[in-house]
This record gives sequence, C-alpha cells and structure tokens, in this order.
Amino acid sequence: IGEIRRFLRDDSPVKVSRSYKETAQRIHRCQHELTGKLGREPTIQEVANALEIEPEAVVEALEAVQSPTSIHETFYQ
Amino acid sequence: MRNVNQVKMQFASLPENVALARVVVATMMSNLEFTLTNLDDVKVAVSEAVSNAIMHGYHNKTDGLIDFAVTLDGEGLEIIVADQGQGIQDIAKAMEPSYSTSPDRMGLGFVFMQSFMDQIDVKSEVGQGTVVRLYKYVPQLQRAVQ
Amino acid sequence: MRNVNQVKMQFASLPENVALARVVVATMMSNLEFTLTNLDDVKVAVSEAVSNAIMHGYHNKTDGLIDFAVTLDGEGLEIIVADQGQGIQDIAKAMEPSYSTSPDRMGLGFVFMQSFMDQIDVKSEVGQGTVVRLYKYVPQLQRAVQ
Ligand SMILES: Nc1ncnc2c1ncn2[C@@H]1O[C@H](COP(=O)(O)OP(=O)(O)O)[C@@H](O)[C@H]1O
Ligand SMILES: Nc1ncnc2c1ncn2[C@@H]1O[C@H](COP(=O)(O)OP(=O)(O)O)[C@@H](O)[C@H]1O
Ligand SMILES: [Mg+2]
Ligand SMILES: [Mg+2]
Repeated sequence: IGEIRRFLRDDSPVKVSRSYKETAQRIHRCQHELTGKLGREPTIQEVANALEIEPEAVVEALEAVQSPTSIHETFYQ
Repeated sequence: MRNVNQVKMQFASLPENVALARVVVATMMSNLEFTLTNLDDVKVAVSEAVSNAIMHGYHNKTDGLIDFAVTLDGEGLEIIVADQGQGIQDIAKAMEPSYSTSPDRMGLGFVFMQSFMDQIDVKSEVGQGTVVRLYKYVPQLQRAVQ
Repeated sequence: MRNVNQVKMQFASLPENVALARVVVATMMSNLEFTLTNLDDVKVAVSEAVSNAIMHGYHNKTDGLIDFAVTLDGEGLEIIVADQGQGIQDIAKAMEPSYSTSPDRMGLGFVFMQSFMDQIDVKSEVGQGTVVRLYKYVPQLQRAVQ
C-alpha cells in the first residue's frame, strides 16, 4: 500500500496548488519549445509525451491554475 | 488513438460546476489531436455556455439541473449544454455583441462561443429552457517532414 | 466554501474514461478540504472501480455503459460506479486479497478500494451487473497554530 502512495509528498492542501503550478509552467515552456521544433503548435498529447506525464495531468494542472468561472471575470473583474 | 466517445452528465446549477464541465471537456480533448490553444478556446466557450445556464437560465438558483453531453465523433467534438430554466425570448438579439439582460454583464458570452467554436446552434423556449450546441473540428495538423 | 453537490455521469466502457472519472472526482474534491494524499487515494480507488467495470463487467467490450455518480454531502464524498455487465458470483470471495478471475491480474483492486476509502459497499447480480459504492470523509484538519 505504501508504495502506491509514491506521489505522497506532504499532507498540506497548499502543496497541491504548488505542484500544479510547477507543472503548468513546465507545460507552457514545453509548448513553446515544441512549437519551435515542429513549426506548428504541438498537440496536448505531444506536450504530455515530451514531459512524460499523462494528458490527464496536463489538463488538471492547467485547470488548477485557472480558477475563474467565466472569461468575463478574468477580463473585466 | 481512439476518437469516438460519449459522455453525458447532469449536475446542479452551482458555480463550481462550471470548472467541472471545463475539465471533462478538456480531458476528452486530450485524447484527440487538439492543441493547447484549442483547449483554451473550447474551455472559454464551455464556461460561457454553462455560466449562462446558471446565471440566466436559473438566475443563480442552485437547484436547477444542467444536462451536459460531450461527444467525440471522429472528426471533432460536440458539446451540448441544456437547462430547463427561463428560456430566451429573442435568440438573434441575445446573440448580438454587447446585448445582455443583466446590467452588470458584458453581453459577450455568445460572441466568444461563436469565435472560439466552429459551429453554434441555440434552441430556446421561454419558460421551457435553452439548449446550446457547440462544435469544434480537430485541426488538420501539418506534419513537419523530419 | 460549498460542500454539497451532486454530479451524475454516464459514459462508455472505454479505457480512457478511467482518467475522466478520476479527473471529475479530483475536481469535486478540490472544493473540500481534502489533502493531496486523500486525492491520490481516492483516485486509485476510482481507477480500480471503473477499471473493474470495464474489464470484468464488460470484458473490455467498449459498448457497455457505466453510470458514475459523485456526491458531496457536507461530510464527505460518495462515489457510485455501476455497470450492467457480467456481475459477481461470490462478492466476499472477489474481495479477498489476491483473488482474481483473470490470470494476469493481481486481485488487489478491492483491497485498494478498502484501504483507501472509509466505506465500501458492493452489490452485484450475475447477468445483471455490479454497483460499487465508495465513501471518504473529509478529514478533520488540525489547524496549525501560526
Ligand atoms: N441559458 C440561458 N437562459 C436564458 N437566457 C440566456 C441564456 N443564455 C443566454 N441568455 C440570454 O442571452 C443574453 C446574452 O448572453 P451572453 O452573450 O452570454 O451575455 P451575458 O451573459 O454577458 O449577458 C443574456 O443576457 C441572457 O439574456
Ligand atoms: N464490476 C465487476 N464486474 C464483474 N466482476 C467483477 C467486477 N469487479 C470485480 N469483479 C471480480 O472481482 C475480482 C477481483 O477484483 P479486483 O480485486 O479488482 O482484482 P482484479 O481486477 O485484479 O481481478 C475480479 O477478478 C472479478 O472476477
Ligand atoms: Mg454570458
Ligand atoms: Mg480490479
């Protein structure tokens, strides 16, 4: 059971957002690099493959760092 | 890679379920050859459609039900957002830029949905509710020659 | 912070929908005071339950339907995974560690569900299908004195 918790780092909920934030930064850096390399925008899967994470993790990280419910709130709050 | 799938959901008209709808669509998009830009675009459109159902359909009452269906049909992504709320009197007018029935809103939701998606179709009946159908094609990527 | 919500989903028995179920639960958990460990634990349990429905309930056929419901009731999180597949002959035996009807499987799915969740309840009828109910309480966080 212990080894299943291999992602266990800390019990603090604050950590959740920090690790998501790091992943999101890596995603954006990778997207930039791959765009240069491929001459087009990479797909979500290409980014996930390059970072060796699941596409699901890409999605989760990006969502976690983007909390507003509507773009109106983002732009005109 | 699989590109056919369908997910149907029903959830309450709570503001936090906007994020839920976004995440479901985003996860399903990650199985197709969509880019991160496509992802952002579709997430904005979904947020606007679901926010509209909550805000305008149900006037922010939290006990309304929203039906949400996402279908991957092999060519793209179809999203259907349906509420059984107040309905829209004049759909053409509602879709005009800057038109809003709420004084504090910008009236740009439908504009965003139209610009970020390839198709939008709105059906509504006053007192019955509103169904918004959005569609986005998977982009034809130019494969760089190695 | 809101802590009452319910989401019902129905999706096909496709392997990629395991991730979808996980993401939905994780998003809903993020509205409550669960820890990262709780999140990982529940994700494992959900993966096991949904994988079982796909693999054992529907024998990896992709046209089965899985009903998935997540409820936040104020005290915790209830997850229900239901298939209309093959069903389980002897539930007590199926839940034993290392018991599996697939030679290549570990037989630890139910063990993980039991260890990582606070409650598990399995109902099944051969030829009718299986319903797995999982429950996790929100931990009583000890607030550190600053
Ligand atoms: N689901 C809905 N139910 C009822 N009315 C709606 C719905 N969606 C949109 N509307 C109407 O259409 C108008 C325009 O919507 P939108 O372009 O999103 O702008 P906004 O939300 O800023 O008002 C809304 O002000 C509202 O009157
Ligand atoms: N949804 C289901 N439908 C039919 N049989 C199931 C289902 N879930 C579990 N089972 C049965 O219970 C057994 C034990 O399940 P589990 O502990 O997850 O181990 P494993 O999946 O590795 O076999 C399975 O081998 C299968 O026979
Ligand atoms: Mg709007
Ligand atoms: Mg199993």
